[in-house]
Amino acid sequence: MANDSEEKQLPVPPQAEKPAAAGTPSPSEAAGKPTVPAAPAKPPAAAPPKPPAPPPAPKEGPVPLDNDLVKRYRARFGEAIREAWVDRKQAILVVAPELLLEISMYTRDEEKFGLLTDQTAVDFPKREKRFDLVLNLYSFAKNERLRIKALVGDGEQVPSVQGVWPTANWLEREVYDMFGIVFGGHPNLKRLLLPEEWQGFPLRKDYDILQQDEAWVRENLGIESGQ
Amino acid sequence: MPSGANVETTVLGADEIILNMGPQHPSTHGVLRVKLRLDGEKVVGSECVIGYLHRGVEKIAEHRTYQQFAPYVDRMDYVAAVSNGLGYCEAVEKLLGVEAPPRARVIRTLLTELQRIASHVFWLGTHALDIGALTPLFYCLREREEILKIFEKYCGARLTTHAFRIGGLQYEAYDELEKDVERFCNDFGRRIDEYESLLTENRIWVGRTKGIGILNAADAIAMGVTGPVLRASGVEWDIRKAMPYAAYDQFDFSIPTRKNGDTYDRYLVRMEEMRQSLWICQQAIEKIPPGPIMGKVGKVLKPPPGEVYHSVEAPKGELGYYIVSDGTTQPYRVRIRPPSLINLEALDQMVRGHLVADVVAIIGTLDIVLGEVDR
Amino acid sequence: MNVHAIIEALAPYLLPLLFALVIVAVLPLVAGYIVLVERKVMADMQVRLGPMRVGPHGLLQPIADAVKLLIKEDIIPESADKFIFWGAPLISVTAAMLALSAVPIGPFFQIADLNIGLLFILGVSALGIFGIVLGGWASNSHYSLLGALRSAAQLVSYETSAGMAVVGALLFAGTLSTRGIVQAQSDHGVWFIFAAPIGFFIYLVASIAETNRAPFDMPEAESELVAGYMTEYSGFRWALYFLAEYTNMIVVSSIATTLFLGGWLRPFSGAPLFNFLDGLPPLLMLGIAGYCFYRAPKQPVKVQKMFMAAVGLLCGALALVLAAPLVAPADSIVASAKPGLHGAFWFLLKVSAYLYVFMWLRFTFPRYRFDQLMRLGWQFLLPLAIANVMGIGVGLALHRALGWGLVPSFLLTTVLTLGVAAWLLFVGEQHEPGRVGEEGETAGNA
Amino acid sequence: MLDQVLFYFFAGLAVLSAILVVTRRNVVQSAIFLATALLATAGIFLTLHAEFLFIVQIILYTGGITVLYVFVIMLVNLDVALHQVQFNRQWLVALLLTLVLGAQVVIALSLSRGSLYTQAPAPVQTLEPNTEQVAWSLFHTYMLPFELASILLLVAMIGAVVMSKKRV
Repeated sequence: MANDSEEKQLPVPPQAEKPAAAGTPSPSEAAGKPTVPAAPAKPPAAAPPKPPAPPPAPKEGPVPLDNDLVKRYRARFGEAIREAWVDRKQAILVVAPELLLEISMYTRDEEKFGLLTDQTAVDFPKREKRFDLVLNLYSFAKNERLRIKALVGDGEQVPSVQGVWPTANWLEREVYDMFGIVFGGHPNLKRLLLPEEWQGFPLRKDYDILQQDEAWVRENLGIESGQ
Repeated sequence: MPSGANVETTVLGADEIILNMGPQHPSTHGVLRVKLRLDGEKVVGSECVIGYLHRGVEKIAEHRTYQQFAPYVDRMDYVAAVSNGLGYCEAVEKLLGVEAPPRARVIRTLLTELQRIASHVFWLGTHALDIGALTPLFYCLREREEILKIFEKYCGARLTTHAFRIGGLQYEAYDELEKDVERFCNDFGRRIDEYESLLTENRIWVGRTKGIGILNAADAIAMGVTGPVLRASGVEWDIRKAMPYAAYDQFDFSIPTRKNGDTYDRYLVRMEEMRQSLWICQQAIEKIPPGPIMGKVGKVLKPPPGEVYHSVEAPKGELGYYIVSDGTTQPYRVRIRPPSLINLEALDQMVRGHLVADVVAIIGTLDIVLGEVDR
Repeated sequence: MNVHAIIEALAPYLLPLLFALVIVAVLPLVAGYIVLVERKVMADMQVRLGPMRVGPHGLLQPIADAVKLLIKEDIIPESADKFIFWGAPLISVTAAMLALSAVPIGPFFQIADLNIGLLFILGVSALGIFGIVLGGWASNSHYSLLGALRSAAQLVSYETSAGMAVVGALLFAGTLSTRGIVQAQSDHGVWFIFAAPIGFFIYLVASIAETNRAPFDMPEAESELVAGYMTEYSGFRWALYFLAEYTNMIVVSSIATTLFLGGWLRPFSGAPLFNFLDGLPPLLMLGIAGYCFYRAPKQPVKVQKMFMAAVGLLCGALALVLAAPLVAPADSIVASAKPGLHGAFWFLLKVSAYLYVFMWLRFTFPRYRFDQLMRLGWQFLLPLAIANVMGIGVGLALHRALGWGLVPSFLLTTVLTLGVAAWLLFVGEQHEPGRVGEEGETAGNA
Repeated sequence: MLDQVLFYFFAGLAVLSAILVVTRRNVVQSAIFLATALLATAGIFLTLHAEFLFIVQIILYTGGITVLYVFVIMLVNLDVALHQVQFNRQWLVALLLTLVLGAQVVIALSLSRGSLYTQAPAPVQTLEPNTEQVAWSLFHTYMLPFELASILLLVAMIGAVVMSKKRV
């Protein structure tokens, strides 16, 4: 069975061929927004050496967005809406972290994004503000998703949106647990998944996969190392 | 070790005590630990302590290639591995900008719906067991076994199936798949009525579940609750309908909802969902289209830089994958939105004012899987 | 005082002592096999096989379990009250066994026929609650304590209803002696279950609650309180609690059999037309023996074949013993053993049937919540039990003072009591609080 | 002879456990010994062939009241009681009073010696079952006082319920 399907897969053109075929529309896009922090900061520390050195222009990727929604946001918050783009047909707003609470209120009450689907973060250690705080929202009224991002530096405080969407309570705790982003105004900001005495924030890129809090392991599990 | 060794006996006031339920407790479905503040047997507050099963799945993802990571997601909600796999594969496909061929999509839908029944049926058995009905568990496991057998025949694994591949399927549907599913559908359609006759009208069952753990629609949305729990509160929302994925747009089914948002309603919603899933399965075996099962994806996956959020309606609720790509073979970041975790967050609100016995019923009705909560 | 005098003085104690020894020796085995039967019944209801490994069809499972429990480590938690922790299971098991001493297993097998027999059984078996409460307290664990509290509250609550149900039957019998009660049913020509069906129903519910069985197994509700008062117990001490529980089940079944199901009487014992039923006991045993012999060659292992055959032989021997009095000459000693042997058979058969109902209910129903259980006990069962006693009193008055027939007077009172039950249910439905745990008057919330 | 052995056994047990009830520091153990003392008393009733009293003693005192004691004790924080000094300094006075009381009892007994009812009990077989006897005297001879007492208890019960209800 396995052999069959491998054989079937063989004729499929390899990866490198496809972007070349579909590559025409996008190079301008990738280059067109150098200010987007996500894209230029991409080469991560942990990534293995990439065989084809310059990645050919992707078929899909971030495209600047300027629809009604973004216009409303810009009209309301002006410069606080740093950027807006669409990626894989999904709208993304990058906002100023200081105004996150106000923007959240507006998003929930005026734009009717009632459901905070998810809140998380991404770490780009080489960037000046290393974290992307990501809020995934959904609106029952419009059947639409919206992603709000805020760039946060190490040690900076972000306002907690726990008062806007109560579900953010645990999600922010998890973000704090994994990234060490501190949320101002959170009623109970402590680790969610890891033990409270744990040292370090595992989902940061500089926290190696083999690294662990050995002091904790030694004390609580009675073994030298969990690895 | 006697489990009582885990009980902290902190005496607070005259009659407020802390009861430490779990992490080794028969009804916390794994290693959930709930610290209950009790006044007599009445719960005045609760706090969940989770993370006992934390394996750092999201961290692991950053050090695996896209394909290598696929089996890991099966180990989150191990009761519904197929649904997890579907979500991940589709998220990566979206990131790559490819689509699985129609045949693969229908087979995926079929297996996912079977998985939903398996998950719900397992929930029903354990939930009934929590409330003290021993027998339904065994009937339910019998049905689940039939589904697992189909999975085993299809891909060789029963629990952590890794049934789908990024871009489609690895295995062609085996010859009697349609026949097996049809036989299962016929049996199960009869038997689900049988289970309902054991519980739905039972005075004790109704007494134990009606009015327990009420979550109204506004609270449910605010708490981010999804899936059957949300639908039992009266919000008619199902990702399969709202943002169809796989082949759900080709099938006819309805979204069962209830008004009260109590444990009994959640029970009824899940029972009805099983019937709907059965109906989808029956439609699916009728129209599995011919054609290839694997889309045009290479052996080495290098999605263009960017990010995607894709979610599916897992049996527990919205299972979302937020994947950031930096153009390499390994995901830069994979965030999994676990429905169990976020549904569990509503526990505190739901248990207040109830008795210890109800806490067990409410944990059961949330249908959490600790593997997914802790990841 | 010579030896003879001593022997003479002790003679009346010898036979009861022998019976007592037999009961103490056999009871653990019986309890073990009840557990096996329970597991088999459960398995049958749950589309599986149950224990099959130890012995043919798992027949040796109880012995394996007993050995396992005996050699298990006996853990006493550090913070427990050692003395009470040690003694509590003994209290439970002693009380349960003591209660069994007044139970008449057939007209001859009874340790003591007290003229307060029934009260004795009720009173002494109620002492078992000490074992539960003290054990739960001594464990020094929250689950144990909550289990013990629930248990105490539950036993106290349901004992009242059970007592009232018993009173109903006692009114018919006019005696507290267990033997006299059975005799009265023989004299009336009717088992009291037919005269007071509601009383029997009340007793059934109350007895399940009193023995902490599902759906009233609050004290040991495993999904909530882990194992209730037994949480900290292990090994043999735990087994003692288990023994006490199953002995209590036997005791309440015996009371029900004695009071309502005609004790050791054969069905239709007064009608010569049904004398053929006398042939049932030996035929039944013969049937079991035949089945054992039929299954024996199909066992996989030689030891199992032999064991199965031995069980068959045992049943065959029992069949012979039961059949002997029927075929022996009417005035021989063998024939005179018939009431004792057949009485014991019928009694045990009825007790088994009652136990089967216990199991059946356990595997069918979900568990009540504690406050619902209390409400059921105090607001439905107790008023109904009182109504039942009054109804029976009225019925007896109609029958004895006004000379009505037994059937119309008790038909009337039963219908009236049913009316009360319906009314109670209706009222209960009206006042059922939607959200529970808000009213604090249930005993366990104290 | 056997009767005597049994009597002294029960009597000794009763006295011993009664002493232990007041001397034990652990309240739960005290409660257990209280139950033992009551059971021993019941045993004495049994040797006197007063079966009904025997079982009433067990059902009411041991099975009912002591269980309620234990119930209450378990809800109280015992650690506090354990660390408190349970014997105060007035034990001398108490001893004195006890001696006086004991002397009074002895004097009363010795004075009324002649009028005490000390003849041998009737043989067991001639006794009527005493359950019936008790019932007869309660429901015939002393019907009115019995019913009055019942009403009094009922009033007390309702009063307790009403008072505890008000607290809520």
